[in-house]
Amino acid sequence: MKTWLDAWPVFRQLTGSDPSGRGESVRSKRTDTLTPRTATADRVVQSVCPYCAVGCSQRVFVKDEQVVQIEGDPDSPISRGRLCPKGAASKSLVTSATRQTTVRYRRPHGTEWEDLDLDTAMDMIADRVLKTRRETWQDEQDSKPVNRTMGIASLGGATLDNEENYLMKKLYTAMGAVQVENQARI
Amino acid sequence: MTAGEAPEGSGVGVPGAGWRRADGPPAQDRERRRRGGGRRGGRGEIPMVDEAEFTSYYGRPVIKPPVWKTPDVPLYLFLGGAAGTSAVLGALAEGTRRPALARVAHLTAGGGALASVGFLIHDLGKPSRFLNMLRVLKTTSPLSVGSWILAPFSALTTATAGAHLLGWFPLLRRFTGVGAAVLGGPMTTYTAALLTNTAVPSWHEAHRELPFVFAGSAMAAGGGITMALTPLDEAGPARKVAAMGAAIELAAMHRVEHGHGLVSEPYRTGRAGKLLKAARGCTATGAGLALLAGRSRAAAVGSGALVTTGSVLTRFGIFDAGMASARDPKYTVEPQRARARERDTAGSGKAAVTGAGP
Amino acid sequence: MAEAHPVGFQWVMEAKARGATVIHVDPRFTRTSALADLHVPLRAGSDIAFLGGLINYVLQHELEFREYVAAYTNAAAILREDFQDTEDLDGLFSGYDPEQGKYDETTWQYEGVEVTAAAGQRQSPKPGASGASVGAESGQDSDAEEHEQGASEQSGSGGIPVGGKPRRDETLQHPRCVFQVLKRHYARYTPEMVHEVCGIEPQLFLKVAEALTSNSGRERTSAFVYSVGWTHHTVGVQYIRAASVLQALLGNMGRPGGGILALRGHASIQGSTDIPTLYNILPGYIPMPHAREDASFDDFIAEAAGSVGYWGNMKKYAVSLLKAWWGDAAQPENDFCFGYLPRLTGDHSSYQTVAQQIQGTVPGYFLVGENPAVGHANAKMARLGLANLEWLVVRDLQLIESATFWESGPEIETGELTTEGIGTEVFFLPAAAHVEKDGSFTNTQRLLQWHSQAVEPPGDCRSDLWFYFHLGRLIREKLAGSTDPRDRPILDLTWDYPTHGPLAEPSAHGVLREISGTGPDGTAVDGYTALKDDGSTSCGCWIYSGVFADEVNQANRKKPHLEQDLVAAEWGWAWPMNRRILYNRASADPDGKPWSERKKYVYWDEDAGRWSGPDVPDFQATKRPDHVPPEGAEAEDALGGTDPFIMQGDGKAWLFVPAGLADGPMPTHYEPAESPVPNPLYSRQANPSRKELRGAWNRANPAMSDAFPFVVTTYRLTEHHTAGGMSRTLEYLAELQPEFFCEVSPQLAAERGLEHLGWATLVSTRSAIEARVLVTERMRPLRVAGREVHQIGLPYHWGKNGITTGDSANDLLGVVMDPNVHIQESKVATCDIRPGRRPRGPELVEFVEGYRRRAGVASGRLGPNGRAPIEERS
Amino acid sequence: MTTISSASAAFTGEDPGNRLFGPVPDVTGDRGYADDHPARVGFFTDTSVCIGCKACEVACKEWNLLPMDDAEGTVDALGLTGASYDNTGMLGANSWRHVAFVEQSRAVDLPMPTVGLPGAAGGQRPLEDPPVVHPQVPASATTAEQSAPLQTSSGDREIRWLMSSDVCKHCTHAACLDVCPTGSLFRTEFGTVVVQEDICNGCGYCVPACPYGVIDQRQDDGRVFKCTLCYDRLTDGLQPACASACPTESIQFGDLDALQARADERLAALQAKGVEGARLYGRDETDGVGGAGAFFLLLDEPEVYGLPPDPVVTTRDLPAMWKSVGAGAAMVLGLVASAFVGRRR
Repeated sequence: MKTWLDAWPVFRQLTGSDPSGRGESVRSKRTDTLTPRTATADRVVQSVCPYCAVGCSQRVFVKDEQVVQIEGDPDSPISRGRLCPKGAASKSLVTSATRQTTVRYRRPHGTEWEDLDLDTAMDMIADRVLKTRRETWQDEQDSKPVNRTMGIASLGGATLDNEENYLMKKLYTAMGAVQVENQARI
Repeated sequence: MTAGEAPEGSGVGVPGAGWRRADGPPAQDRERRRRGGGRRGGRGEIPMVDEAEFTSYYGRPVIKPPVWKTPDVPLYLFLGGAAGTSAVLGALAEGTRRPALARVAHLTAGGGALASVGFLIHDLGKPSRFLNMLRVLKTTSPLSVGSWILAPFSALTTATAGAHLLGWFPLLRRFTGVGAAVLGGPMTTYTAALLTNTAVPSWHEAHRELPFVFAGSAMAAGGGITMALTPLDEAGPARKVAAMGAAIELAAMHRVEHGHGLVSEPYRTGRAGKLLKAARGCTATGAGLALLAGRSRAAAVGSGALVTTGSVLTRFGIFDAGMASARDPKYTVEPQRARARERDTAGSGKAAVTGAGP
Repeated sequence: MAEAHPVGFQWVMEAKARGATVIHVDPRFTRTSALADLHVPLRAGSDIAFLGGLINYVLQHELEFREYVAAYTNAAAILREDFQDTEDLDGLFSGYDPEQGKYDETTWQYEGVEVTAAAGQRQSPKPGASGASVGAESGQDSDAEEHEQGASEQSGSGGIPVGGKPRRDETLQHPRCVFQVLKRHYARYTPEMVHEVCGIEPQLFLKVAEALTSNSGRERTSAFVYSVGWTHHTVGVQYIRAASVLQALLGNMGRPGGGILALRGHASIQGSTDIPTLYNILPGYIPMPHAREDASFDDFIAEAAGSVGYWGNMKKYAVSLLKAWWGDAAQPENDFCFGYLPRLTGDHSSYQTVAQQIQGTVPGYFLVGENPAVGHANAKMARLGLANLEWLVVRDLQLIESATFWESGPEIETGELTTEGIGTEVFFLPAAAHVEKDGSFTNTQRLLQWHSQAVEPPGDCRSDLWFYFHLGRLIREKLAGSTDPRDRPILDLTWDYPTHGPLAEPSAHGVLREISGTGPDGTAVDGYTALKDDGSTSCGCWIYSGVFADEVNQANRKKPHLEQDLVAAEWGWAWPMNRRILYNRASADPDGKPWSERKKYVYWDEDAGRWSGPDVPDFQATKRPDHVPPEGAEAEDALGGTDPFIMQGDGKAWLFVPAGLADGPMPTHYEPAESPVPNPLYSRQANPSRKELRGAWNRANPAMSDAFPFVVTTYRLTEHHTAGGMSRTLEYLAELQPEFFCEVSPQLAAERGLEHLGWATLVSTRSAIEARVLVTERMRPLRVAGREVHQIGLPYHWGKNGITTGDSANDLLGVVMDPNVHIQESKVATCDIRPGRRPRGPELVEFVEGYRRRAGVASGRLGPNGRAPIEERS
Repeated sequence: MTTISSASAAFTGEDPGNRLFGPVPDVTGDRGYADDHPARVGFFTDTSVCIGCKACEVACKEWNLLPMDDAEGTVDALGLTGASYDNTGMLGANSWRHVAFVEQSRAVDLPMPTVGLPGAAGGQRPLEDPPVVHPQVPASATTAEQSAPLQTSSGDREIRWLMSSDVCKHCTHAACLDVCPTGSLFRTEFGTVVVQEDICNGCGYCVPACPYGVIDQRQDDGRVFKCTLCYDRLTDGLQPACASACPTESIQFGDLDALQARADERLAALQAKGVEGARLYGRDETDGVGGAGAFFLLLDEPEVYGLPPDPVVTTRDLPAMWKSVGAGAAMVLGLVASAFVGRRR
């Protein structure tokens, strides 16, 4: 009986220290057990914002292998824990509902997207690279050695990691592709 | 120009000196094409006010118009008032051996109370949690106090009405009737505090008169309904109550419509103005007819209907006036700016809200 | 800066709190202007007149920092007699070849010193080379159809090799010394001329000049901050040059609180030029070899290296790179597989490639996190290129416009293309987000910062590291047995990166370690000074060498800033050698003492016998300030104690560029390619050596055309990101700026009947787009060349896909490029604007064709599937 | 055991402890929390350093998982408002932070630069000494003490682009809290005002009660929502999301008294620099709501930003309301009774 009565705020108003019912006496059980999702996260990972070149550091909170929060990292001498609207929207960027998670394929002259599994896609792309490379190979031009292909071009974004850029330049150059460009120029 | 130096030639220290909104035509001096109609009941188009005499943020409301839905809340106000008066009429009729009047009054009270509770719950955003209304008893909240009035009142009146209909427990009926009557009084006027205890300018400024408007309107409604449904011989008191109610309602409403300067304007203009004009017409003619109602049943029914419709229209009118005064920033900003300027010039002890302006 | 780099702007606010004056120069009053002390509205495209005016103000009133200029710049160097300035040749420097539209730089040399022709036109006869550089095959290379040869392809973007020290007049009085040439060149850039060209009132201009000069010198330094507002012009490189000249004259370079900070727009755009997925350079700004000259590796090194400055070690860097790529296959005998590198034959930049794609000669295309269908200037041209590919691989987080052009592109609406007609095979491979992969970004301060993987990528999403590693693996497997010499470069590649995790992700740490470089014993080197040219060391990118010193990923250092000093050297790692302010030797006077106590930074510590200070000295630590290099010394040994600019051939800051720039040694005002007003300084309207691309898909608005009377400039908003793929698809950003709009002044709105929040159609010879109208006083008409010029502002984020959609501003712009780096002029163009929405479907094509006729421009009609030939220079 | 009468100030009107109106030094204590309750915290928003980037709006929505809405609060809809760069429009159930943009301009005759045409003296001109700079100001100097005047001269006009991030005021006397009939709105141990979403039944009474128009009902949900000053983060000692994100620390979070002291300093500094129109809004504890938990430094009249110039909590007049309600009720009882007096007819 006592506990049931205690659960009724009116009773707590009459017997407690908050008669007007505007504070301590009207708290619900859920309010008393409130905790932020950052406190219940499994781990925190330090990362860097993918948007502009200021390079603000971010803290990524993960719970059950899902990103639950991304906010500024106070340790950074550049951003001191702060973020801009885009950086603050990093969680939406990573968990966006319209983000693609499967390979999409459009056949030549096709009218809609089709599915394709990743390994087949990789294999098809490798074949096309070799086929185009063979068809457009130039040993020399104006009697000067060039050993290259002008048939394969690449336009890489500037949100690529240094390591990704490095493998791209290394592979493209070894394949003889020179028309390799990126957002740094446009 | 090193930092820290006021730009030459500007040196004007008065706040807002010469600054005015940039030439680019802001949204408010032309009708803005808004996507889709208004939101919930009655909020509708953001009104475009010309900004000549006061400043606002692109014509947007300063406070939020009430989210209460029409017709739910005006009817809830009307029915609560009618039920309250009827309960009192019923108990007194019981006491003075007017069985027909008592029966009609108690049935009106019970039906009115139930309908009032129904509309209140229907207006809730989460109706399933209506019991939370009795979770606390807060004297700072008219709706909390009101719920603690409405709950027992509707229980008692439905019990009494049930007893009347089924003919059981005649003695118990007398006690529940009296109990309901006692709560009937506050039932008619707590709803006024519900409206006035908000930031809505036209309601808040009239917080001394609105309870009396609601009281009069409740008497007119309660009296009118019982008068119409009760045989002439027993309907005497109902007639008197209706007449008195109508008179009070008209008088108090006049004060509300004219007594508060700018914030009385919404009562006289727009839809609210039309509603209240009609209400005055109905109530006045209804009251006039009430004098003849003693002699002919048709006149009684006519007068009762008119007075009751007047009461309903008054509730809708007051509701709309409040909404209009909340949606238009002018009614919030100008009175407050005037009040602040008075206080600044008077240099009274209370520092101006706007802090130590230069 | 508050618009596109808000968190960086906190430091401007801190400076302002300590009394700094913030001046914002921009055609538009932006959120940066709102917090600045002074906003200087100028006509888009007239920045060199403004900066030239400031240079002239400094020189006329002798407000330059005299000791700094005399000791650390090439002000005293004396030029050849046959050099002629734009003042003498009405807008041209000496050595201009009208047919080629290019300069021959020979007459720009210092007197008595040869600049190895690496930087100049190879075909110009090269007088006998003195100094160490071995002359390449000389002789006039005159075959006419020589491919367009941008001088800059030769030189990468590092320092330009100069053969030794020029003759100098320390009193700076000699009529042909750089100082006097500079004075004459800018003599006509008076405040009145600035008003005529830029539309800036003289009093306002003097206010800026006064603030800048009074805040420079021993006690105080001023900084310039710029972004693509300067680079996206046909004279973009010269904009930056003008600021460099001004900052060198005021002695602000290499000093704390000074310098020029480029605010780059993407997380690792600096990284994308350091380790360049760019056609003209190899990692570390080593130039890609050219088809003709580099018969041998040594020739290639000799041309690019020069003898003085750190570029002198080019061979060590190049050998180490080739060893990193081809490992054991790279031996001294085969020039360390130098032959494996493909050769360039001219300008293969992005817009050239798109022009070739439209011809159908480029079957394959990879789009890796970029959206040219919205983000490229003349986005319609980019879409036509996509429509004429054989196969296209798009790797992105969302289905961007560049992946769905065949289904919902604007050209499908106008009927110029049909879905069935487009033969491009499209692979869309979902990419991993930044929290789903390890890796490093290089921010705009050259700082490498590591981001660690927090979660595995969902579904088929993979990192680009995964994609390219496995693509390479597949290709190598398919070529395994090949004996074709063409396949050797692929098969000899070092490609055995360890993989880990459920998705077989290659180790990003391992790749960064390869980039940082390893010594003879296979352990990580400490920095590029440890690199050898005998093949004993390998290093993926010499300027990043040392990021893995002591086998520790220095980019992953996260020591909280409150536990460090303001320089915070133990957070991340800045290239080169974790140095934070470049050329910081200049923060000390010639004797090594700080210029002032307030601006003390790097100084010579006599008793310690080395340079010291809070930052890593950008100088050989133990080289005394009074060191005089011995005769014939090589590379950095050839630099004296008072040569802070260690990358330059003469160790000095260049007020005058003797070689290496395609459009002149000194910044000169030319009108933008599309301008409503004539060039008041010279009869030459626009930059004579600008790069043009002619074709039906890239018509140009004629200068001073009545059909296109208004200036249009493009920019970004804080709430959106470049082509919108990472912001218009997110709810919380889409609702902050929900529709494509243009900003016009009340005067223009009145003149053209535009209504606030109404619709407007903007037209150019490329296309017509529609936008909502925001009438605002933040855009102002300016009085320029005696008439009122209206400017229109266009944010360029919008496209057909995402939560908020709209027309793309880039459909309006054409492609005309800067001759040095081939960046397009998308910050200023002309257009017409009229109220109401644009025509739909095929009428749009007719509508724009009508404008072309009225403007006297050739037709823009396209052939089947959008094809149209590239027209040679008429 | 306290008697009910102590809660009767609302009826009786005697309110010595300022339970309904006027300054309250320890509002948390007055609401029943033990003496060791945390200090009252709040926001000081210094709009003179706000760059209008809206990081606060996004950080708040990301933390509180709020739905997307347009300027009228219509969920999942988009709308350009035409109010300069403000497309959020107002505070509401789905926008707990709202950055306002006001473009202002005025003509001014272009002043000649302060110093006569330089160049008279050769070489380096002597420099008048700049204002004292504090070298030891820590790297994380939070307030911009002496930043320069806020209107930017731009050619022959001066343009001012006011930006301000509006938020719930967390008033000392919160009308929303007072009128809430279910006890969903309550005073937390940090002195902030929070809606308990598991209690609110959507009666909507708080919406018209708020003098600033902050709290609103979410259309398809029925309950009301507003800024909780990140109550869940506070329980773990974390700064609210908006204050953590704000790039220029225009939004400062901390103990209310510390913030008030810092705000006074900042106001004095700005007025000394001749920044016209600088004033504090909601800092004064004798104002109509007993001082706000989230107060502002504004650069113009409050109504220019859409804020009420002299807001007063409606609870101040509640005693008068109950009096006339009581009188009305008594009147009804009396008059109806009088109708039964006299001859039976």
